[in-house]
Amino acid sequence: MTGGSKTKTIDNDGAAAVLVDSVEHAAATPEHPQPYRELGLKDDEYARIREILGRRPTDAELAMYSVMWSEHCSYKSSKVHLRYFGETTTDEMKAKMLAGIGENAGVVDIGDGWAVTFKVESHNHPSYVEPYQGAATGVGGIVRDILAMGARPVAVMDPLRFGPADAPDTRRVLPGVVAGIGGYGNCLGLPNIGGEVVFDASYAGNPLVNALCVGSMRVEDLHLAHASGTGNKVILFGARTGLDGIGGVSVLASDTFSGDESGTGRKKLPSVQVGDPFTEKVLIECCLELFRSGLVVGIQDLGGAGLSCATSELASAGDGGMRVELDRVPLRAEGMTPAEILSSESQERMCAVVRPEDVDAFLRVCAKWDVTATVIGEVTDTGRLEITWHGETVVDVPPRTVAHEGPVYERPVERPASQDALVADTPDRLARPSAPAELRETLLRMIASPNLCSRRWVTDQYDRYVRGNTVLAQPADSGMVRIDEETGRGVAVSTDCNGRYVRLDPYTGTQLALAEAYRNVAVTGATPLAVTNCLNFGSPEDPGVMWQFEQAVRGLADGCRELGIPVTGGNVSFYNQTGDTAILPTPVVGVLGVIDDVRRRIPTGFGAEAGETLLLLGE
Amino acid sequence: MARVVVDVMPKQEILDPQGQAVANALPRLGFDGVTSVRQGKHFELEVDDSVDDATLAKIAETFLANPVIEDWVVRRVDA
Amino acid sequence: MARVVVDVMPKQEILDPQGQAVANALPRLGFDGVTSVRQGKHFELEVDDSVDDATLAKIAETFLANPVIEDWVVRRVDA
Amino acid sequence: MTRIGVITFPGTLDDVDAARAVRHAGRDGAAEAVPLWHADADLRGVDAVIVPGGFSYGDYLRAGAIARFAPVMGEVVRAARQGMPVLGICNGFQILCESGLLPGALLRNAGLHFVCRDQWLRVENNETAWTSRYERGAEILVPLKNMEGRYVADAATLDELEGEGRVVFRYVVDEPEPGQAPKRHLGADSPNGALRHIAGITDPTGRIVGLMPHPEHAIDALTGPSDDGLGMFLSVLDALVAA
Ligand SMILES: Nc1ncnc2c1ncn2[C@@H]1O[C@H](COP(=O)(O)OP(=O)(O)O)[C@@H](O)[C@H]1O
Repeated sequence: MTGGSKTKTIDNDGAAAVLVDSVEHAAATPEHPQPYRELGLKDDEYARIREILGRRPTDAELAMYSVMWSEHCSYKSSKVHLRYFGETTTDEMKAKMLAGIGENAGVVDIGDGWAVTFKVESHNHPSYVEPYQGAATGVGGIVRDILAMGARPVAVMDPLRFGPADAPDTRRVLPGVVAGIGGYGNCLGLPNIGGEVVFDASYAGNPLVNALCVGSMRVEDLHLAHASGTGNKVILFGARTGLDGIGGVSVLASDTFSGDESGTGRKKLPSVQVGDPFTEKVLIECCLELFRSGLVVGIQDLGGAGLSCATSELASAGDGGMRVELDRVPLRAEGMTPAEILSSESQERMCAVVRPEDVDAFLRVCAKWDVTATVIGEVTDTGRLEITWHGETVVDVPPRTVAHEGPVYERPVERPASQDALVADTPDRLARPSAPAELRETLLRMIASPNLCSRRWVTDQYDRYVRGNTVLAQPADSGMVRIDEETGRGVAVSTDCNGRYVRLDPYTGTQLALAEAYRNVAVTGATPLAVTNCLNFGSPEDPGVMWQFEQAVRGLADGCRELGIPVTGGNVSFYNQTGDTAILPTPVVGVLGVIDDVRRRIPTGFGAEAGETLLLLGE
Repeated sequence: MARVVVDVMPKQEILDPQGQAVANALPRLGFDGVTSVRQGKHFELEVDDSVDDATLAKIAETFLANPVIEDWVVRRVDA
Repeated sequence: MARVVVDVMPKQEILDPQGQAVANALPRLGFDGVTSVRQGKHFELEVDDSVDDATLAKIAETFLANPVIEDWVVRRVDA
Repeated sequence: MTRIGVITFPGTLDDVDAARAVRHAGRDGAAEAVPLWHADADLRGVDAVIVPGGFSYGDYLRAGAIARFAPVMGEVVRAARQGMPVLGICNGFQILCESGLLPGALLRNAGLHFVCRDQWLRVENNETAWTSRYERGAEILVPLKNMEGRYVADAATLDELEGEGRVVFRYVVDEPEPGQAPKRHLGADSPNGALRHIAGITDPTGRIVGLMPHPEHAIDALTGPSDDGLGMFLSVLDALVAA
């Protein structure tokens, strides 16, 4: 530490000495310079943290705020627009919605006492850096989201976008992404029931890897992430916490900021995480047994922002506060600092709130599945999130200020001047095939084109049969899984988006995506019920991109109101661009429908029997 | 002609689920005393004498290993 | 405490498509002169001094390798 | 009632499907699927055992390498040696090979990718405990889905298997004449490079069978490509009732 301030050295179980910046120490050293800009916080954001705390944050607090106030976790640029979803959802649309925006994933009632939860999430950037692991951990993350609702994950889908099929980098990215999605999903035993593969030059340096998961549960088993009941225990279970996936926070321990020779001085930690699907599979079965045994009061998965996110969200959704002893967290690496432990995005971890009298039973279930589980803290009535490290308090914050009261931006929105020219440039000027030979040539070119050719190279790498409930998968318009084996009740899901339409007219283009997914569900015989989305856009700091985003959200919300089905959740991914060039705006829309008996599904294709009549509906 | 060995290992700070699975299984099989296991890849290459060390390093770095998550070592061995 | 390395390779007569895929890709990436590649596994173990060579051989033979398809070599290295 | 055990290891996936297949085969209450847990050295008095598919222990070292040492497998090996019918499907086949109940080994698919597809198989031997309901030479359509499905053994072992009629299933692979289209549409090329296109084998008694494809995923045309796989589960019920 610079500035001549004194820091305390604490021996971490005989491991390397770690410098600890306690709350007490922070209060005593207000002038101590902190690398908040390197962590992505703006001057005014840092000032607000100081104002909230009435002092400078500790290293650990700074790590928490910086990750939780990032665009990815705080939705600071999109929040003002996403409100429109809530404003346009009528009571009638909400009738079947058991959980909506704001929860880990939306939940809808599909009848007969069954509830279904589903959500899409992006893992775009990590999949560009390390395609296999990036895509694999994308699947792992969305599956834990679904699990945290109390549901058994029952199917996955993967809407993908890549650069041109013949670009050298696509040869690196695509096979890795597909192998990663398959490697993780197959090993979890989740049938892959659909997805998309789209090629466009705009995705060359920025592929989109979106992953969707569907889960099912009995209505009464719905678990929401909250920590309530003073005295209840907080249990961290699953994989150990390591140094991978820490990303930016390593600057807190970097040479520059721990000038002290004894500092751990980590140079550059890999921001990539490695997935362990076997551990996740066991974690799923363990969680489901814990739910069945009634041992869970609240539960939260650890995804982006790791423990920072799990503890602050659990605490702020509860009725009190939370105290955590961070030194109890089982670690995989030596000498980790509190900031690193709080920010680690090590995969395959969950955090549960458990009644004290149930702790033993909880730990027994974990032991049966060989899952490491540790009581790391308890629910308090202080209204504060307090985190200690070997007895020193390193975090003492109002949890809502971390989890929910982050900055909100009203970014400038402006329709790009170039939009008119783009729209005016219609396909009318393109030559049209007229002679039969030309038609033939055009048709052949089309069916051989990467965007229209068979997807078998991809889908053959995904297990679509596991669990024996898959009724429709490739090449059907929607995936369909049976939820109830007795009655045949099931759900159908489709995801769609044509980014070129959205680029031309973000409002109508997004409605077209919704309409396509809705139709794809409807043609299987299912009744559409709910919508999720993954809004992949360029930089929110570009007013033209923000215009696309605003229009897309409005288009989707208005379309949903028209169709009478609610948006139950979603995900925003900004900064998808190469240099200054944004990707095609890609609001992937997922629609879920219910069918009361999957035996009455309507398979894709016609011509099964002679004499069928072909009808064209619509204009 | 030369024989070259390239060992590619997950970086220390990176999770190694394979090594962990082996380490956890050994005591169950009655083998005690193994305190840690890491698992990586082992390549054996036959190369022309024209291939120099710099090229071998490049092959390891850009192709056999993914330096984001893996370390590598190249070793020439007697054929 | 000792460091032990175990290398496990597919037997010569067994087809090694992974090694072959690497060998085929190298010329495409502009690396010439690599005439053959075989790919196997590399394990690094930390073992107590109580673990003798016979035990290590048994670990390799019965567990780390499947002798139906693989050969193995155990090597102690300086820590 | 016939009791058929279905083992669950950590990482097993197709245990629910195998149990469902047993229930389908024993519709009239003739059979019950009994869950067996990897950590219990106890077969709970079952009459036959299915080692189902999945990724036991993540298949991290080698498919089946860790599972073969589970306490329950000791009992399976003991019972199998005394004549109990045992079926290994996919990961179960790999485990039976690793534990020495069946010869050979399963390596990564020659194409290096996970392969999931509907695959035609030819029934080469209908005298095992698990295949008596089929006609010899019949072709059945079942899903194949695995990463390590390439069956290998040394030439002597292969010759022995062939000579004793112990190849139970072979992938139906069309190697078309030049200029001619393959006869069948689905899975007509070799799915994984298995030697002599071997998809499944049996021990000398015909009671232990292992195969890579998934008959338990082909018991109902609603959720599989056919119901051709049901025959295997009906066969074993016949064998047990006759015994
Ligand atoms: N990435 C993917 N993962 C899983 N299934 C996919 C993927 N891409 C395409 N599919 C499936 O392949 C089939 C054909 O896809 P596509 O050609 O995009 O169909 P359509 O144009 O009719 O939407 C569909 O069933 C779709 O769900």
